[in-house]
Amino acid sequence: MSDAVSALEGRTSQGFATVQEAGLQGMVSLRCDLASKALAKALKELGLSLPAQRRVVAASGRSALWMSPDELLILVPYAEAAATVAALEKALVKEHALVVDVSDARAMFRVIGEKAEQVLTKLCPVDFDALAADEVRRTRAAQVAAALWRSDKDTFSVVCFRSVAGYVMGALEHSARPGSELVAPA
Amino acid sequence: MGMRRYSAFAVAREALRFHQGWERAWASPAPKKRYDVVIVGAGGHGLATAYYLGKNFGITNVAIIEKGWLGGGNTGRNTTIIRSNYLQDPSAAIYEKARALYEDLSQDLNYNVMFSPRGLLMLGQTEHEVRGYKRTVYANNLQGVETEWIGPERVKELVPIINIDGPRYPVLGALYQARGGTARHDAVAWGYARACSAMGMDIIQQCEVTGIRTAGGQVQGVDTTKGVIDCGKLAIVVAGHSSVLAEMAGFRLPIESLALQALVSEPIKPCMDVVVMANTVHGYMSQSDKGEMVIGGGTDGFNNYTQRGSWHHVEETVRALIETFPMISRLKMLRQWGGIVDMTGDRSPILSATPVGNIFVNCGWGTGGFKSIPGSGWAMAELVAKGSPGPLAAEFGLDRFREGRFIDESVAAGGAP
Amino acid sequence: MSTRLATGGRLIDRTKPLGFRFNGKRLKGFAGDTLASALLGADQMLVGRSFKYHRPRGIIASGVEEPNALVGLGTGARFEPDQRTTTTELFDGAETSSQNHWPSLETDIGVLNNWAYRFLPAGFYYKTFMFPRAAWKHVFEPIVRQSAGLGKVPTERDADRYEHAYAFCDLLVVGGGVAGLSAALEAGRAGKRVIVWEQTAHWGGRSPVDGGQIDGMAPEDWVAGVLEQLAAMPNGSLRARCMAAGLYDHGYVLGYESVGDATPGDGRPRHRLWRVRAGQIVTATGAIERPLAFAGNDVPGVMLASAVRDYVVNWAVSPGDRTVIVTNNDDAYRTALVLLDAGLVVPAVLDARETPTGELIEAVRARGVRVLAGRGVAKVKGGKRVQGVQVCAQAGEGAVLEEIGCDCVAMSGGWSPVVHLWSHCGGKLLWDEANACFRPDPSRPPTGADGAAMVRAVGAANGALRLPEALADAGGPPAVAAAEGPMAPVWVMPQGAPPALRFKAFLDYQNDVKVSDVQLAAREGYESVEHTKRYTTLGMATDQGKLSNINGLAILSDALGQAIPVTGTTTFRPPYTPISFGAIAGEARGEIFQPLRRTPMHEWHEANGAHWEPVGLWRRPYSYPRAGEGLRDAVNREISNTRNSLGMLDASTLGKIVVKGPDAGKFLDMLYTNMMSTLPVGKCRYGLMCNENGFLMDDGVVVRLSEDSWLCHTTSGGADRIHGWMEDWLQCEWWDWKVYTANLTEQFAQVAIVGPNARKLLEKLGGMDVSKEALPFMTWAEGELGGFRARIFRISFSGELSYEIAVPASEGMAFWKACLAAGEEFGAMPYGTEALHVMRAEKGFIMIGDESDGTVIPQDLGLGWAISKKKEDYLGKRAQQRSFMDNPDRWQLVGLETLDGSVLPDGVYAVAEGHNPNGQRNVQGRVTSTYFSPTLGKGIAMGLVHRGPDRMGEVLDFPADAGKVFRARIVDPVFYDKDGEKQNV
Amino acid sequence: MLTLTCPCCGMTVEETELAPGGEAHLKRFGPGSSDAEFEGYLFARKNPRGVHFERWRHAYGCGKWFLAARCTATLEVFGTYPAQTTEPPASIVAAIKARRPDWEGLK
Repeated sequence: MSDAVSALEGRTSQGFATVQEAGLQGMVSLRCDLASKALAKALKELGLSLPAQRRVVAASGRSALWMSPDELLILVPYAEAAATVAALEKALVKEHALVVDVSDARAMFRVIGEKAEQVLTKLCPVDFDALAADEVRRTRAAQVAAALWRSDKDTFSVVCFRSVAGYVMGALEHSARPGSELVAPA
Repeated sequence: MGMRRYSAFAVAREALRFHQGWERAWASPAPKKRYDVVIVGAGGHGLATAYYLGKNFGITNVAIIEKGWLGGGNTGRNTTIIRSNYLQDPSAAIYEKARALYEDLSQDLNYNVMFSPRGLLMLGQTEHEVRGYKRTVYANNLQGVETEWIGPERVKELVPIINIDGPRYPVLGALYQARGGTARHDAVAWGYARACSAMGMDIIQQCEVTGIRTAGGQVQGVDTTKGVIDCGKLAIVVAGHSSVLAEMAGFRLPIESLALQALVSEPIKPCMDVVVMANTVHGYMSQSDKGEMVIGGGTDGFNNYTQRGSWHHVEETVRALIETFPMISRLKMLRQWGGIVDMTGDRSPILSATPVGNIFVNCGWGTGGFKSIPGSGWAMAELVAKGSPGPLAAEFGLDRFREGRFIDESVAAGGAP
Repeated sequence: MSTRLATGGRLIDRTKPLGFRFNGKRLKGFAGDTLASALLGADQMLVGRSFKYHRPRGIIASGVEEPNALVGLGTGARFEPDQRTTTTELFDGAETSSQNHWPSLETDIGVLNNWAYRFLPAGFYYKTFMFPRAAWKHVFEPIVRQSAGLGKVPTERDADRYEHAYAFCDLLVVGGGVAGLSAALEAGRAGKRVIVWEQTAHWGGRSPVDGGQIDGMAPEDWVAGVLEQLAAMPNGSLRARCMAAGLYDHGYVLGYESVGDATPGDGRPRHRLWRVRAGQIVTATGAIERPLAFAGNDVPGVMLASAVRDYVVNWAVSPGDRTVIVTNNDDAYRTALVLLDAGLVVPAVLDARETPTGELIEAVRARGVRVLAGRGVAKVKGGKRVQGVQVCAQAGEGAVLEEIGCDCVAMSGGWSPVVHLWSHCGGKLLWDEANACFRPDPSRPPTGADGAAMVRAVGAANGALRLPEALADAGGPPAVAAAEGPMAPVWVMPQGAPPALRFKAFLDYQNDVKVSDVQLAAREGYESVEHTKRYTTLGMATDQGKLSNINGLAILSDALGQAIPVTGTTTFRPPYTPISFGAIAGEARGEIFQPLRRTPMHEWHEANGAHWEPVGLWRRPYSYPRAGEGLRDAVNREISNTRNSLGMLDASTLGKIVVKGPDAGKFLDMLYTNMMSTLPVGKCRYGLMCNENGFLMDDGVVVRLSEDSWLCHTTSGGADRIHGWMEDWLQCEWWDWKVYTANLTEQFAQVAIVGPNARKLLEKLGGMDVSKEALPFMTWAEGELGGFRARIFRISFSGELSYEIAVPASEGMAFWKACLAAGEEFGAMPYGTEALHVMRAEKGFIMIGDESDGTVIPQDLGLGWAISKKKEDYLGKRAQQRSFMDNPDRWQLVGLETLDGSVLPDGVYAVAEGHNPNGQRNVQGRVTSTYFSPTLGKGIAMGLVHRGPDRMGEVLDFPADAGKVFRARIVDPVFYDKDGEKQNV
Repeated sequence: MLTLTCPCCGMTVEETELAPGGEAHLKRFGPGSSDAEFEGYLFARKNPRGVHFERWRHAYGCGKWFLAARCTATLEVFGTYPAQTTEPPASIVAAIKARRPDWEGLK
């Protein structure tokens, strides 16, 4: 277990916003009937609740992200992932459900700073004015799939597939280069 | 009506009187009541069909009707590539027939279509692609199509501006057709039109077909915006609009109409004497006689009749070509446009009789239409004249879809134009 | 000459002089100059040569419509051809050079004088160069190409960077003139999200030059006030130097922003391409002045009247000492006033109208200028610079009435609204008789996703050409400007110009299209405007006909004897002005040209000398050549080592899809040709997938994980496609089936441990029982292997004793290294894809993409055993019952062995007797995979042969290169260990 | 460059986030069907110049397939709806009729 490393081992780059590969992150993909009572109960046990369409519910280091009408993504500390899978499987044993650990299939980035949004604006066809504070947007970052949301006021979290982490880092670094801010001329 | 010959002498003679004596290249007649053959669509394929009906079969009571202006559809919108390095026998046969006819077309039509057999390369950039192209070379050699596999050094010699050792997709070699190339697209339509007109055929522009008249399962004529025109036989040669015409005649085709885009750069001095296609990265490029880099890429994936494609395909094509030809980065895109291509279920054309007697279709050329014009017209003329296909068209019937007898070029061409 | 005036110039900063070079000559300008104003200020009127006749050409315009003044800009990795000087901001150290001449701009031997170009009218090349046949390619075409072309060819990789950006708004206003700003202000006040783009570096459009009053203020002051208000709005965004390049469906607009053009090398992107999605678009793109067609209208020094005015007012540049004004409208008189105010001489105004009257005309007359009514230009005198004009009666045929000496001619043929963006996406135009121009037809606008109008044109772009009308049209404040009388739709001077004059009256300057060319096209039946354009090349130069289109259209209509709107216009195509390929590609170059997919062990492969092979977006090691070792040798070594002791393969790219649910078995039975529902838990089964056309599309080992869940392995390139395929059927066809899928390809690193010593390695890692009894062939187990959470699949693609082990991707690198360490004593060595391919071919295993190519069905490949006969249905089954497929007469898989042990070439065909009706040689088979087998010491191949399995032992001929014919015998495709003794140990 | 609203997650997204999937409401024919039925299912395409029903997948988003009614001549979108239906819902039909009174319905 101690041998586990994230895709880019926490690489960080300082531009007009900070781009940081966030290291190992536990992620559990869950597919089931989101209206199921067993699910509600299981989420409650994790200290979470069912997120509304395209919303994130976060509490004490864990989050539940609405991914599609029959899919959630549960974020937990990396070390808790296996136990979370087991707990959810147990809770949903009577349901038609699929619970899988996807912690190692993804890479997570944080884009931090007042101008973080400008970095993502260069890569994602997303109307950030219309993105709610607790909204998760699944979209495209340049040429690959990504999911993003605001983890706090000046920080975006971005998740992509692990194999393209280097590509996403490169695209984020390029977009955050000092001098290329999207400021309107005065 | 005769045709005054074009020549350098004629141009010199006219120069002395400020070119006041030139005649019309083609007539602009009103439609007659009836023709032996009505061809819908005065693009390259329709006009070539008419030309070879007259030339090969002596059938000249022919009208070619066109809803817009002749040569104004895909004939005037393509990237003018001519090649016949196809994998499957039926494709190689008809495209090579076309290419061979292009060799003498200027002389045959007395109109310089500027066929330029400057050579064409299809780059092999993955092991898989290399295997596919080597297979094509062997097939071509048995099909009477002259192609060869060349190594990266020879590629660099032929295309000095290429980056052969790109870190991502190094050029491993190329399928080379030395007598592939380009021609002037408009001139092909205009040359055929002038020759058809000279044979007494009627080219009727600004005349849209609004209905197809049938009786007892046989075609009788067409309703048009210029009135009813009766005909003995009807040839539908309308590319992206084939489904609309088929619907009028009461049948469906295995055709989807999709947008395909092309673009040109601003003109620069000659820097690339061959046509280069890079299918791994989905882009192809040649340089026109004016000096513009002529560029094309992939098709949209949804049905579209607007002749406007989606912008992101242009981005995909251009970034791929910059990777292959780094020097183009500082050139500028001058003009982009789209056409509507007719894609069949197996990406090969249809030259076929139809469920309606004496209606014939020639469509489905997809991205390969321009290069095939003379061969397509040649084969279609035979199909229309005889009522059954000759050897060139034999495999391209509609029945192949029912039987599962595909002519699939995707293995070698990868959707290339 | 053209000179810099001692005072004035609203856009230049005289305290900041800038040095630049033109054709090596050192010249000076000021901050705020364009290249064109700086060149003119330095008396450089002659700047280039035309495309076809190589005629000397000067600067004619002051904006995007400039057809002549294009230069090469920069050097080396920052060289750019065809740069428009009128829109390029001057910067210190700019290197510029003129184009299309040899040996020099002043002396170009390519120039064709008046008698020679008579022989090269429009379309002459269609009528000549046909004999002898080969001459076009070898003689004529090279000459045509060399003399055409324009800019020099860049030779280096671009040193600059580019980027993209997205934006969303309720309203995008294109054009920062007074109409655009008015529309933006109104929307901004209404709370809409507004973006305003201005293509130049300056706001206000023409109004600061053309004068008048807005809301009681000088235009410049009003503009400054509005900019302040817009900048203060949180919902407003202003961007200068950003041109709307194209307008596309559903409110998509491309903006081309110049960021670092004037500061090369400062690290900022050179260009930024904006992709805006706008609810509504306002085009406030202004209008462009038209030239007039008269003989010699291309002599350097003949300019647009508005451009002359711009150079004087904006940049304090006098294009000439003595400027004759030629016009058909009142606006050009503003130029006379500006010139007089600057102390320059206006010898005369030639007005084509018989009785011009109005405020501006009277003002000019009052300054003592001769206004010659009903007059036109018969001919401009001069070669590389205007020397004078010959005056004639506009109504006549060009008899010269007098000659006026001058060094500049300012012409105005009226104004054309810029309707490009309106037209890009289907907006239609109507003909405005009063202004003799096309303008947007509000009843036929471009429509958006909802079918409603998505574009509104305002101001001059909408045909409201004068300041008060323009502002009223855009919802702006009241304005006043000098009243103007009607213009006259004059296109050619004089009206009855004979052929000799029409032959020198240019329409398209860059492409050298003259009035006579358009008339020739009409005479020859190229009646459609598109035919005329293509036959003459009118409007196809780098200015895309901004100056020439309407004039050409008018002349064509006249020749055809029909009204201009009947003739119609050509199609306006994006971009509005050319945009760099670099900007189009954006960030996608070099390292991030495309996503590169890396396995968790990628860095190890790289560090250990992997020769890469692209597989989709992945890169896989082809082999690991050692120092001094050739690729071929490396592959042979890897194979021998694997067969004889122990090989390791990074198999992480294999697709891994979990399928779970009460109906998962039923679903997989539809998806695969074999029966998967009956696979016992703990077992593995090789499966085939076909598409609905019956063709083989993917294969892989399916694993029964539990009572209700399966793990489906796919090919490396196939994971996303197959996962999408599964979801397609589940969501769109069998939506009531209870099945969930998840693509776990990247969750696991997968390592194949292969060879006689494979078990020893696993035993050394320890933790799981991998004995033959506990883990027989085609079974799997889960546990901790050497401390790693692992699933072990006992499967083989090589014919050897083989385990594929999946561990969490985050531990992949550690696991790979652990295996290497543990395997060292057993001879462990990594192998690449080529060794993998050879070993599978030795065993007669098919490879998707080699043996199958999209036209092959499983039955062709001897895989009938993997097609369940019991199932009523599976995807592809019905297709395989069609007559052409359900037929023994197909090409089928066999092994091929050359008689001499050599290696058959890739893709070679087996010939049959005779030729087909198209004269092509008949064939009876082809090679699908061919390798040198180091194990067997000879060439082996697989191929598809007509009725092949029935023809064992027959010898076929495979003609290859240079007349060589390979002879090969049909054999069993399994070359090695037919009984599977090695893998079942 | 189209925009479509995914009915499964509610996002209005651009074409680059979607994957097109061809004509909608095709009826699958398998073993037991006639040659003509099977050929029609796989190949005969309406490909109309006008109102068209088609499949899209929100590939870079929620991953769900949905259907769209769109005009191929103007690219106007009449509406989108979930894929789990064999014919366009009444609301979509009404939306089309409102914009294209001459439309004769899905044939």
